[in-house]
Amino acid sequence: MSKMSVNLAGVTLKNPVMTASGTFGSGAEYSEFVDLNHLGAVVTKGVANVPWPGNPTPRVAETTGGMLNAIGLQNPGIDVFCERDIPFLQKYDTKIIVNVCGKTTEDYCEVVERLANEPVDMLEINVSCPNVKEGGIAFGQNPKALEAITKEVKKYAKQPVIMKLSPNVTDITEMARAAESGGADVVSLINTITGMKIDINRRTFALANKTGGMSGPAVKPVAVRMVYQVANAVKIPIIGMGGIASAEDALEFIMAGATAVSVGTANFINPYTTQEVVDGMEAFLEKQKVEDINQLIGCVK
Amino acid sequence: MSKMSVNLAGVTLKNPVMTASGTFGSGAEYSEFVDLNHLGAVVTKGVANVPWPGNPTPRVAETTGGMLNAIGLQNPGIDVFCERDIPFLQKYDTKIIVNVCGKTTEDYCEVVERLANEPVDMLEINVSCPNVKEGGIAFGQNPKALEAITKEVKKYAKQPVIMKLSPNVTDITEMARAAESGGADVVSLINTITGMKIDINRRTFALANKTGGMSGPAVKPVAVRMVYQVANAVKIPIIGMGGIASAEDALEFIMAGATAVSVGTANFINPYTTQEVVDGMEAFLEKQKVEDINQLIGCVK
Amino acid sequence: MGTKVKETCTVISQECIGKDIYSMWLQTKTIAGNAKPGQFVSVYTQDGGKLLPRPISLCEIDKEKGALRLVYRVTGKHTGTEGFSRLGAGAQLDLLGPLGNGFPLEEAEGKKVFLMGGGIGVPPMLETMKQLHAQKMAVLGYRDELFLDKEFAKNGDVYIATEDGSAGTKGNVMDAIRENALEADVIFACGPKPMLRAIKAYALEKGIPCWISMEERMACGIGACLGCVCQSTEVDSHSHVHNKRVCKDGPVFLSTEVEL
Amino acid sequence: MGTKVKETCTVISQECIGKDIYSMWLQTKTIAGNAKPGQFVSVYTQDGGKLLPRPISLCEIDKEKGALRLVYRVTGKHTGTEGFSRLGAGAQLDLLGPLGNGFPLEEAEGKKVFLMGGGIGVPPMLETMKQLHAQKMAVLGYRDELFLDKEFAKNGDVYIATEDGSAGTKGNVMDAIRENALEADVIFACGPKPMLRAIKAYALEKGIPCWISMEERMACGIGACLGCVCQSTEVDSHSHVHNKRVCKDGPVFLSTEVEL
Ligand SMILES: Cc1cc2nc3c(=O)[nH]c(=O)nc-3n(C[C@H](O)[C@H](O)[C@H](O)COP(=O)(O)OP(=O)(O)OC[C@H]3O[C@@H](n4cnc5c(N)ncnc54)[C@H](O)[C@@H]3O)c2cc1C
Ligand SMILES: Cc1cc2nc3c(=O)[nH]c(=O)nc-3n(C[C@H](O)[C@H](O)[C@H](O)COP(=O)(O)OP(=O)(O)OC[C@H]3O[C@@H](n4cnc5c(N)ncnc54)[C@H](O)[C@@H]3O)c2cc1C
Ligand SMILES: Cc1cc2nc3c(=O)[nH]c(=O)nc-3n(C[C@H](O)[C@H](O)[C@H](O)COP(=O)(O)O)c2cc1C
Ligand SMILES: Cc1cc2nc3c(=O)[nH]c(=O)nc-3n(C[C@H](O)[C@H](O)[C@H](O)COP(=O)(O)O)c2cc1C
Ligand code: FES
Ligand code: FES
Repeated sequence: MSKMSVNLAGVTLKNPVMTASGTFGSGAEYSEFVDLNHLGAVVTKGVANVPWPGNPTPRVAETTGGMLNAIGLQNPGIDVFCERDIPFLQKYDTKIIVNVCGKTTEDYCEVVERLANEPVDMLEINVSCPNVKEGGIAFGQNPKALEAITKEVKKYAKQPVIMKLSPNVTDITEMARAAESGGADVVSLINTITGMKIDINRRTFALANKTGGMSGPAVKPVAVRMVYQVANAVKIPIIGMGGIASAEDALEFIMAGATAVSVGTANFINPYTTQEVVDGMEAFLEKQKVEDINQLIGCVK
Repeated sequence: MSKMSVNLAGVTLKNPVMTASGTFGSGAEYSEFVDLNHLGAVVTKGVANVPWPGNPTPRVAETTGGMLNAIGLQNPGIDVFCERDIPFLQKYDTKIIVNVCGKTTEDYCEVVERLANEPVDMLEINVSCPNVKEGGIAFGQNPKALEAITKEVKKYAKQPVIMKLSPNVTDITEMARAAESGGADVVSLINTITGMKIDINRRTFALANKTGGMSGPAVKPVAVRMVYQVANAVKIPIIGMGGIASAEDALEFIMAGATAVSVGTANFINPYTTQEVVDGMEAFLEKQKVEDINQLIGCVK
Repeated sequence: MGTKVKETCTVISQECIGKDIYSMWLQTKTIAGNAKPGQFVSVYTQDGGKLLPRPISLCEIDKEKGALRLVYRVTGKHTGTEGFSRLGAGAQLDLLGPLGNGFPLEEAEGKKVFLMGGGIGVPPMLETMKQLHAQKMAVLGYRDELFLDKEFAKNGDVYIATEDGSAGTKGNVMDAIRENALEADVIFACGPKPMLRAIKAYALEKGIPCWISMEERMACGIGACLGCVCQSTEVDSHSHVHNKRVCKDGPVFLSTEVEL
Repeated sequence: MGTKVKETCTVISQECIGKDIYSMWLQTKTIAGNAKPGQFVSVYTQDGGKLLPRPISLCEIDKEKGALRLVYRVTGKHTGTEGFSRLGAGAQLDLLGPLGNGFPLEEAEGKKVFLMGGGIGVPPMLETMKQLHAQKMAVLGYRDELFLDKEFAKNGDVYIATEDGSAGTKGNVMDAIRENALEADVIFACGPKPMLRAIKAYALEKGIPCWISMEERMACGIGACLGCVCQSTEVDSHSHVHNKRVCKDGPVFLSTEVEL
């Protein structure tokens, strides 16, 4: 058996396969399809200091090879999350990564502080959601703002901090470097790409929010490119995502320089995807006689 | 019959359907499939002051719902172009738009000047090609550089100037405004989105150039979003493109605010696409009893 | 692991039963065995460009054979449903299910029940009617052409409304109720929003409980993505906001629980 | 408008003729009627996620029936070619063609000709051999399992090379020529680059003309996108740089015209 475990800022994952925030709830729904014990980590849906109702519907729309979503970070708030979702995930032998959202720097810090003494392994700071008016992507499209919020969050964080980057920027390496300077332990990318769909018969937007975030296989080439660029720009590890639907896809990200990968939209198409990616990666390593997955990280230069 | 003609900076197109630069050569190859007389305009492959050999192969790769290309602006140079390609296109009752590329501002201006007395209707300045090291996207990702080159080009241009924008930016409206300030008569968008594909079995890049430009239906939501944003930011007309493969797709762009549209990658999948888009748009107008296509431009707010 | 599975099913038969309306029987391994009336399945296209599932209600459930019947409308050219309509016997199709809660038959046992369906909301009422032990009145609304109406007639009384008046009452299902002076103790309904709104108002007025099956755009189909919410009148116990997930908390809701 | 068209064709028959090697006969309206040996067609998948054409050479052309035979390798799981291999008689498939130039048969009429094919480069040599009036020697190279070899034998002499030595000469096509002490005045060849390189060197050494069929990734297939170029030894008259388009100027080139 080849070695599948990887290390993210001191946290050892049994394998590099995680879930992408917002596509896997807090794991309960998908636990009916996959054994969460087999995953490297579960990354939860973004959680804020208070419950958020999210956007009006329609919130999702299909696009060629992908989808748009404008959920708008609906979440039950950090209190319910700590009482209900963390205990649920604790029953499994997998790492728990909490995705944090907010409108202001204070909101983010409040949630991060609240999680300091909870049994969670890492925090992922979502400064790249294109579907909310305040917060979100505003921090993620400006390197100075990104560095500043990273510094603030790090003051309160007891767990390693992952900064989640937006692909809606001219230069992703500038953003990754800003996160690194701010003290981020890990960067994850990509969040969704802002898109729009118009219903020509009704002469209106397909999403109530007008724009939404594009995800799924259609965005994979952009995601792989950005992971490759970031891997050559910063020293901290990278969690790669964007369109991963198979072990082959996941390996593209690893070879481009990601230490771990997340499966998002593909869960909706096939709820067994995460498990299949783990199995497929193991099979690839065996077949190609690679002893340790770490040997493949960034091997394509 | 509903009115299909549109006006782009004083140039009247018989209908809003054009070809996207680089996907239609100079029209000769596709004239075996479609009657060029039926198109609003033919936009040629980018032409430089001297012949360019382009990039090594593989130059194209398939991605989910789209493709990557890194042709690298191979072209026979402006002299051959004026002798061979313009006379060919002149035989048809369609507008001729020449796409211009270069490495330096001087290169662009040289081509633009050379075209001043040629029977071409408009010039499209490609400052957004992601596949060449110099020139290209360097101008297209910096608003100051874009404004400056627009101004320079306008000094030499006898025909209306279309500035072609890159989607690989944080804020497309900033770029469109820069082009407008520089004196651009029209903006066209989007050029391709930079992407990468890795061949995991050979542990190498699918394209010799490592990265390529993503196009095709997969990118349409990004393109529609950007056209919508730009339509709400500038007063000059917009040529919309990115993934158009049907009349329905074209109408999304028109309703988002484009005055004309270009068909690119879809030609490769179905060489009759341009004609089918014209026919389909006419049928839509008839069915929905819209007298004039201009009534639909930007109708979704 | 639960009773919901994604499995590759085989088309047993398919026929066109009206303009753009298709009826398909599918052989499942486990989905039919676990299914209830009012539940639905996510149907996947074989087209790598069309990734999201198409939620389709169960029209009939044959537990013995392990078969399901889906009756669906082809919504246009180049759609996923058009692709489904091309599949003949022996073709394969991926389904995820059974999904959602289904109609609470126990709330209606032995009572006078309206089973109301409008348009493409008609199909799920058929299995519901078949499994319900009660005094059943199907009230079915169509634009013009009828479908499935004769199959309802085998299971109880049927009242028809058509918009163009070509059959039954001219108008909608509410018009059919009035014209026939029908009365019920419980309502189960599925159909377009305006119809559900009218039914909800009628049920409130009459003071009778009414369950309605809702529709929303979906991605996961199992409650994880929060794509398909509808507004709830009270703060929901799962979401802790005024949202309920149509795919998981529904698609069937007590009409007073949700905003329409 | 030219002779190239995109048309929807019907599968007449399909069979597996070797490990991952399929042979498909297609009914065309006009493509077969206009086709020449050494030309190819762009074959389109029915999957909206897989948009680019798959270029496949013509293995046989039946002008009378308007039918084409394609022999192709399924390159892996979830590929376009895997999709093609699933199509049975009566299924429909979109083809664009005929594309490219084909072999210049007139250059070889009445001479001693090697028809060399390696691996999945073997199929196009079959129709070429059938149409050529000359002293024909097919030299076919395989990894292990043979395919189509008996059909070549009906049209002239056949020499086989296999990498594992299971049939004919152990080695490659050049080894087969040496082992059988064969001589020719003209060469037509199709196969992997290393094979073409060896053949080009051999032809240069012997001072005989040699036409080779090249492969490159394609998008348009008709010469418009410049995706599929190969390097030419001289400045090309169309491109005005050292590039020729495999899809339009080729796929068949005089070996001395191109860099390998
Ligand atoms: C719980 C539920 C049960 C349903 N039961 C039935 C049924 O039994 N028979 C039937 O004909 N229809 C039913 N529908 C509607 C059916 O899901 C849509 O008509 C279908 O998804 C349209 O897909 P398409 O491929 O034709 O259209 P496309 O335009 O190709 O669809 C694009 C995307 O939009 C989604 N979409 C489009 N229209 C709808 C819609 N009205 N509701 C939800 N998603 C939509 C599709 O699922 C897909 O993701 C049901 C919907 C829901 C939510
Ligand atoms: C002129 C020409 C003639 C050919 N004739 C034959 C033939 O007769 N029989 C046969 O089996 N094969 C032939 N090939 C190779 C054949 O085109 C590829 O094997 C096929 O396109 C692979 O597609 P896929 O769906 O299996 O792979 P995928 O991996 O799904 O293909 C992805 C993309 O890459 C392209 N691609 C992958 N491999 C190749 C390749 N080797 N050459 C060109 N494009 C490729 C595909 O066309 C597609 O656009 C020919 C190639 C060319 C250029
Ligand atoms: C429905 C949906 C909801 C999402 N919600 C969140 C979220 O709450 N926080 C976050 O950081 N990213 C969120 N994302 C982005 C994903 O985590 C991921 O970055 C993106 O979808 C790209 O990966 P994919 O193509 O595999 O889905 C969401 C994506 C989708 C599709
Ligand atoms: C093969 C290829 C070559 C291209 N060459 C050029 C070019 O020379 N100049 C240019 O401005 N854009 C070029 N483009 C970009 C297209 O004109 C267009 O902006 C882009 O492909 C998006 O449209 P589409 O999705 O319809 O293809 C090229 C695109 C492709 C696919
Ligand atoms: S579709 Fe995902 S929560 Fe309902
Ligand atoms: S494939 Fe487009 S030029 Fe050859």
